[in-house]
Amino acid sequence: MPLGYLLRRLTVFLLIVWVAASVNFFIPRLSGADPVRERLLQMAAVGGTGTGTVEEVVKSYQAKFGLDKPLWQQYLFYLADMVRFDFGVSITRFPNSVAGMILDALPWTLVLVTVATLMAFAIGSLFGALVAWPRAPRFVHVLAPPLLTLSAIPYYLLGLILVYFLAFTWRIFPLGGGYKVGTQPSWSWAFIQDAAYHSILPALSIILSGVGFWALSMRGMMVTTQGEDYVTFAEAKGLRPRRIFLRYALRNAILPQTTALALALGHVVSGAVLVEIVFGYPGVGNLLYQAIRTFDYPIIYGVTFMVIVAIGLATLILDLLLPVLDPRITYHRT
Amino acid sequence: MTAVPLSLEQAQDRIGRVLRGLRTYPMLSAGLMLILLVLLISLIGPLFVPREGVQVGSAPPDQRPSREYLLGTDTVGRQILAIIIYGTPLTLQIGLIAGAIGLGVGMIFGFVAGYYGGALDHLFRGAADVFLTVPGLLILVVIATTFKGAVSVMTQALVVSALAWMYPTRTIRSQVLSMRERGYVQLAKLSGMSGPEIIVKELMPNLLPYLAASFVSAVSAAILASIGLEALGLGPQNEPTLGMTIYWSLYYTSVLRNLWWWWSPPIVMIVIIFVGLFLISAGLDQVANPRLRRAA
Amino acid sequence: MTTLLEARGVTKIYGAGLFHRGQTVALEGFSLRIETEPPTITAIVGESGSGKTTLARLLLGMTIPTSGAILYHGKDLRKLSRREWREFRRDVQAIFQDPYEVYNPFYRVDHVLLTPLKKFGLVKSDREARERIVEALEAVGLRPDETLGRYPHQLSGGQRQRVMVARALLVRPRLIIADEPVSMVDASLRATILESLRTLTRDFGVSLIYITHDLITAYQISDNIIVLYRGSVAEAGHAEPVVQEPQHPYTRLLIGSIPMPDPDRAWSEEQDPSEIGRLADPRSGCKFASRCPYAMEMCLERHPSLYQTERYRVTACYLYREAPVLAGEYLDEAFARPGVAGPAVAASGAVDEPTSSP
Amino acid sequence: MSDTSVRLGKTEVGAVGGRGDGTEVVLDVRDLRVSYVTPRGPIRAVNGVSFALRRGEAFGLVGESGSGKSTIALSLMQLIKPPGRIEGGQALLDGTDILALSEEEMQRVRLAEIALITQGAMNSLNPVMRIREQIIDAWKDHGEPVNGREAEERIHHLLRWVGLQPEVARMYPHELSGGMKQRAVIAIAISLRPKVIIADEPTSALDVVVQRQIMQTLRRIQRDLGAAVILIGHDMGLMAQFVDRLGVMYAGKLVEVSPIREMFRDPIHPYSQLLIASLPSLAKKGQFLGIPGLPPSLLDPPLGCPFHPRCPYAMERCRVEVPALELKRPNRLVACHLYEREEGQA
Repeated sequence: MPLGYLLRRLTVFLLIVWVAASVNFFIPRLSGADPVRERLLQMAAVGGTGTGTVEEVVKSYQAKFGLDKPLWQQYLFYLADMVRFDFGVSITRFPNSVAGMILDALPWTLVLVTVATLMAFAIGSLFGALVAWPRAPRFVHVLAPPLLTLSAIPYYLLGLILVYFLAFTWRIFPLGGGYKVGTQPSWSWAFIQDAAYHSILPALSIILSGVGFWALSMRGMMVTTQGEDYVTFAEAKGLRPRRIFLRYALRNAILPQTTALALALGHVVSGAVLVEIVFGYPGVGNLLYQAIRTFDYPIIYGVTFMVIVAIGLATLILDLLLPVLDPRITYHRT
Repeated sequence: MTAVPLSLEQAQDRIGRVLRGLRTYPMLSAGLMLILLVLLISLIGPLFVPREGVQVGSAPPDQRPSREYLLGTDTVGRQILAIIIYGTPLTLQIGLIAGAIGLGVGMIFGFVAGYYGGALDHLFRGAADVFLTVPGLLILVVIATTFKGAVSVMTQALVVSALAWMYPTRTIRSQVLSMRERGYVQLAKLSGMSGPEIIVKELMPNLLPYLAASFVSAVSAAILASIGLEALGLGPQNEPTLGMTIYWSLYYTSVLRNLWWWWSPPIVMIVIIFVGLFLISAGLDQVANPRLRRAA
Repeated sequence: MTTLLEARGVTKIYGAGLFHRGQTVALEGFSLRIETEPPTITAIVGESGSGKTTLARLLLGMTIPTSGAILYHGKDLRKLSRREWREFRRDVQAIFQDPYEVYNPFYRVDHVLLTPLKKFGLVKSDREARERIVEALEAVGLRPDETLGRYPHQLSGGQRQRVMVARALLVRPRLIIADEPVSMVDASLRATILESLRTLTRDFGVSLIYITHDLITAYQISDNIIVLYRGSVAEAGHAEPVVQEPQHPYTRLLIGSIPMPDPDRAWSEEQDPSEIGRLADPRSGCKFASRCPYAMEMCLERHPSLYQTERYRVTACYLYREAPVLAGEYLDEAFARPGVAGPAVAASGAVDEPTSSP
Repeated sequence: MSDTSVRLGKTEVGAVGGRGDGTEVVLDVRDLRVSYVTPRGPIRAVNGVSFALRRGEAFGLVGESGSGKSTIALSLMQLIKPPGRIEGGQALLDGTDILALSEEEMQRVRLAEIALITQGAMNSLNPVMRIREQIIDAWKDHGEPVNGREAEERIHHLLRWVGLQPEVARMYPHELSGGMKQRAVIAIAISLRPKVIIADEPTSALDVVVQRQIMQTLRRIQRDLGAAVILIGHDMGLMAQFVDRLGVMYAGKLVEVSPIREMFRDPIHPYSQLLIASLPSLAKKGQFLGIPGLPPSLLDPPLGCPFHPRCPYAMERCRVEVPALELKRPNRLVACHLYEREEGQA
């Protein structure tokens, strides 16, 4: 793979990381006061956690951010910390490190979101392609309207409905959580099974409402692709319809979808965060929710940064995979 | 005297044309119908249901739907029917304000980037692409937690609008880019038109359906974002918006307590709004891009 | 006699920016002057990639040369004041290839006719505008009542293109650059459009640069022809000798490849060895060398100069290196002027009846 | 047997060979009718077209845009898509009516018996597949062997036949020039040695020099194969250079079918006459002659002869009665009331 292309993509990735870090640094400062400090003072005033602890936290943060230094120095220190994934310590669960807490939660979210998104993408794209294909079986056209309607419902609201019917009323699935209460996360087969069982409903809500979205954009692409000369010529070549569908129409229509997937990841993750809250799933979404309720700023900023970095990384990987799918992409041109 | 019947005829003609248009675009008309229904509820509802119902303690808590409390009450003694009637327009309001700001900014960025190209294009497109990649909700969380305190409907709209401009920027830019080399733009230059004039007089009229569709998408995305924020508890705490209603019902674990009348009405309302907006935007897409019509 | 528009050593290279590697030389060292008097028709003939459309865009000021300059009344286009730029816009007009794309589908046909009148302040009132428009439409053989108030899709391709000629007429430019004006129009309607273009030159004194891939119509309409090959002039001069006795091997190949509408004048069977598996052209030297049956050692080394083989013709080919090199820089020094040069261009009269009601 | 003519309704179809050597008819199109449904009513794009094609013959179909010539190509392949519909007619390929075949039967006939080089052939190749795969794909669905040395040699031979290097097999379309792409398309089209090749404006996007080379290649291959070619286009020059016999289409109908030399020397139908007179040439420099008026709308075609509003010789009869395509001179079919029918010519 040519170096220039690689470098350009890496630059974009670094840009995303930089934006993520800067958002966390500058937005709080736009409010005039440092919310971390305020929150700490507030806690000290209430004295709930014991004054001694609070002072320790304050000290650690002052040392870390050098709050007496000029802004640009603070910014540089801050960037350096972010790059080393040093987000400080949790305010409410001192002295737990934010990075450690995120690291515990991240695998849950990553697995759930990745699997569910890829399934939604695959099912949705295939379905959308079939909707636009004149020879598609009848059931496709029957299923289309309800699936498209589902796509208009936010993930987590769909999750709420699923919980009510499938978990609360009919008790087919657990009500929430990532694993059975009382067990400890481990790599045992029984635990993995249990975790998978717990993840079905959250995954289903992401898939069900994602399928319609992918189906819709794929349908548009397929309509365009079917008008292309190479599809007409493929028909004139006397190919079987299935081959024309898979190798000529679908194969070409899916290329722009891959780019769209990279762009949609941000939305998928936003939705998944909320799904975790509905299901009490032990991922970063839930961690974030708890942090918001207690205004534990280091966690909020840490989660934001980590998720953006993860998405940037996923986009980078997708971009590097694209040339494998499309031989026309030459890296010399922009 | 002749003016009156003439204009009447014209009006009839216009209505007829609109009706025919609605028949040609069933998605668009179905969507308009749904949104009209939502608007009707928010307009006519207040005539029958007093506003006191949204206040805490205005009714006994946790009441099932009954003749007295048509949609029941919540744990802190608010009436669900009143919440829906007074909360829905608030949610719509947030979406409309944020969507309008987003489209406005997006139009400026998109037209400038697409038409003039060059460094401005790199800047605007790059910014839009980067911000599209990051999960907007998290950035909004950072913003909302920073400016915590008494959030009003207006502040909520402004917060959401911070990330409502990227998608319009991107789509409008690519549309303008494909139109920029069209013959009629070249001809307009030869006819002595200036850049801004060409944007307004030659490009915009042709993009009207696209702009309308972008606006609807922007409103829809803004509502989605605001409900998301509110479901995290980061919304106007004292207003009965649909998202805050969801938040409170989650907060008081209404699902596990089988208070189905509490969480289901806002969901139904939200679904109607989203499906309606989605159909309108898909319908407008058909108007703008006739090729999609056949495959519908 | 002053120079209206001038291309002075114009070179245009695409993709010469950062991040780009593959550069394309679209046009190289092109020099030509168009005088205000007498009105002339110059054809620029070339295949795709010859640089002919780039040349049109350069002359219209729609793209900037990489080196060299386009001058309007002797002044670089980039240095024109706002007022001079408006004058240039008015003086140099264009007719484009696609007679549908030039119409904004949002507006009626009237829009393209009214806009230049208003923008250039050519009329004082709406009534005057209407009169001028009616006059112009009739001049190109269109019936105003069948044209005005219609949307572009309600007119045929031929009608649409003739409205464009009428538009050019309204602005009263000194020069019209017509880029493939008939290639997207049905054969039976082409003749009428070409005829009305010729009318512009003959009756209204407008010069015409006719850009095309079609040597036959170029021959039919023009006083002088410039044959471009990959951004460079292969041969140029009076239309008659260039087409009837082509000198440059490329011009010969081009003319030999035209499918003549005459079953008795068959294509030559000679093969162009280059088409199959041809890779690159020599970096320096004649761009046609890799396809040329007469290529010599020297052809690969330096690009040939323009040799003035006859009074009214130049050829960029070493086969004619005995002839003197064109004295000046400008191609038009070898051009025949209508009425001055030998066999004057036939100014035929008859315009066929262009429209008829169905 | 050169004048065995078949009467079908009002239309007379003659197996009239341009070369008059009495070779057999390979494709016999009878009264083909195709229309497109639009909200404003049906458009009769092809309105009763009949012609016969001899083995090894090059037959041209010329007409302006919208005259129905491309629709004929698609209908002979059974590739008309809704809202288009074949309303009627037959196309007998060696005696079998291919318009009556089921979708599965037709799928096997395509390419093996009748091949189409599509319009805009520049984009006819799948951008994400190598040329080799695109050739082989077609073979797979026709039960041809695709593995082993033999298949490889076949591919190489095929590419060389159309004037391409064997290395092209490993390339993607975007790595080829326009002319090379067109050759690759021809290679696929002839790979199963079809009896009939339909070439719909095969060189429309190419420069004249490349166009000549492609057309000469096509002719060479046609002769090697002994296949019949239908060349569809609007360029009379190309027709003059390539075809043996030419059919002139106007508003969905054939108005004249004549051997190419006779067509140019002495066109019979007024439209053919005007069309040929309007052609600019290098021989004479002078005025441009156009055909006055506009082509008719197919939504609302004129009664009678479709050409009568533009015809300088239109008579009362032309306004009411549609002229049938009949033998008016030896070997020449014309649809015009001006001429008497040629009876009992030898």
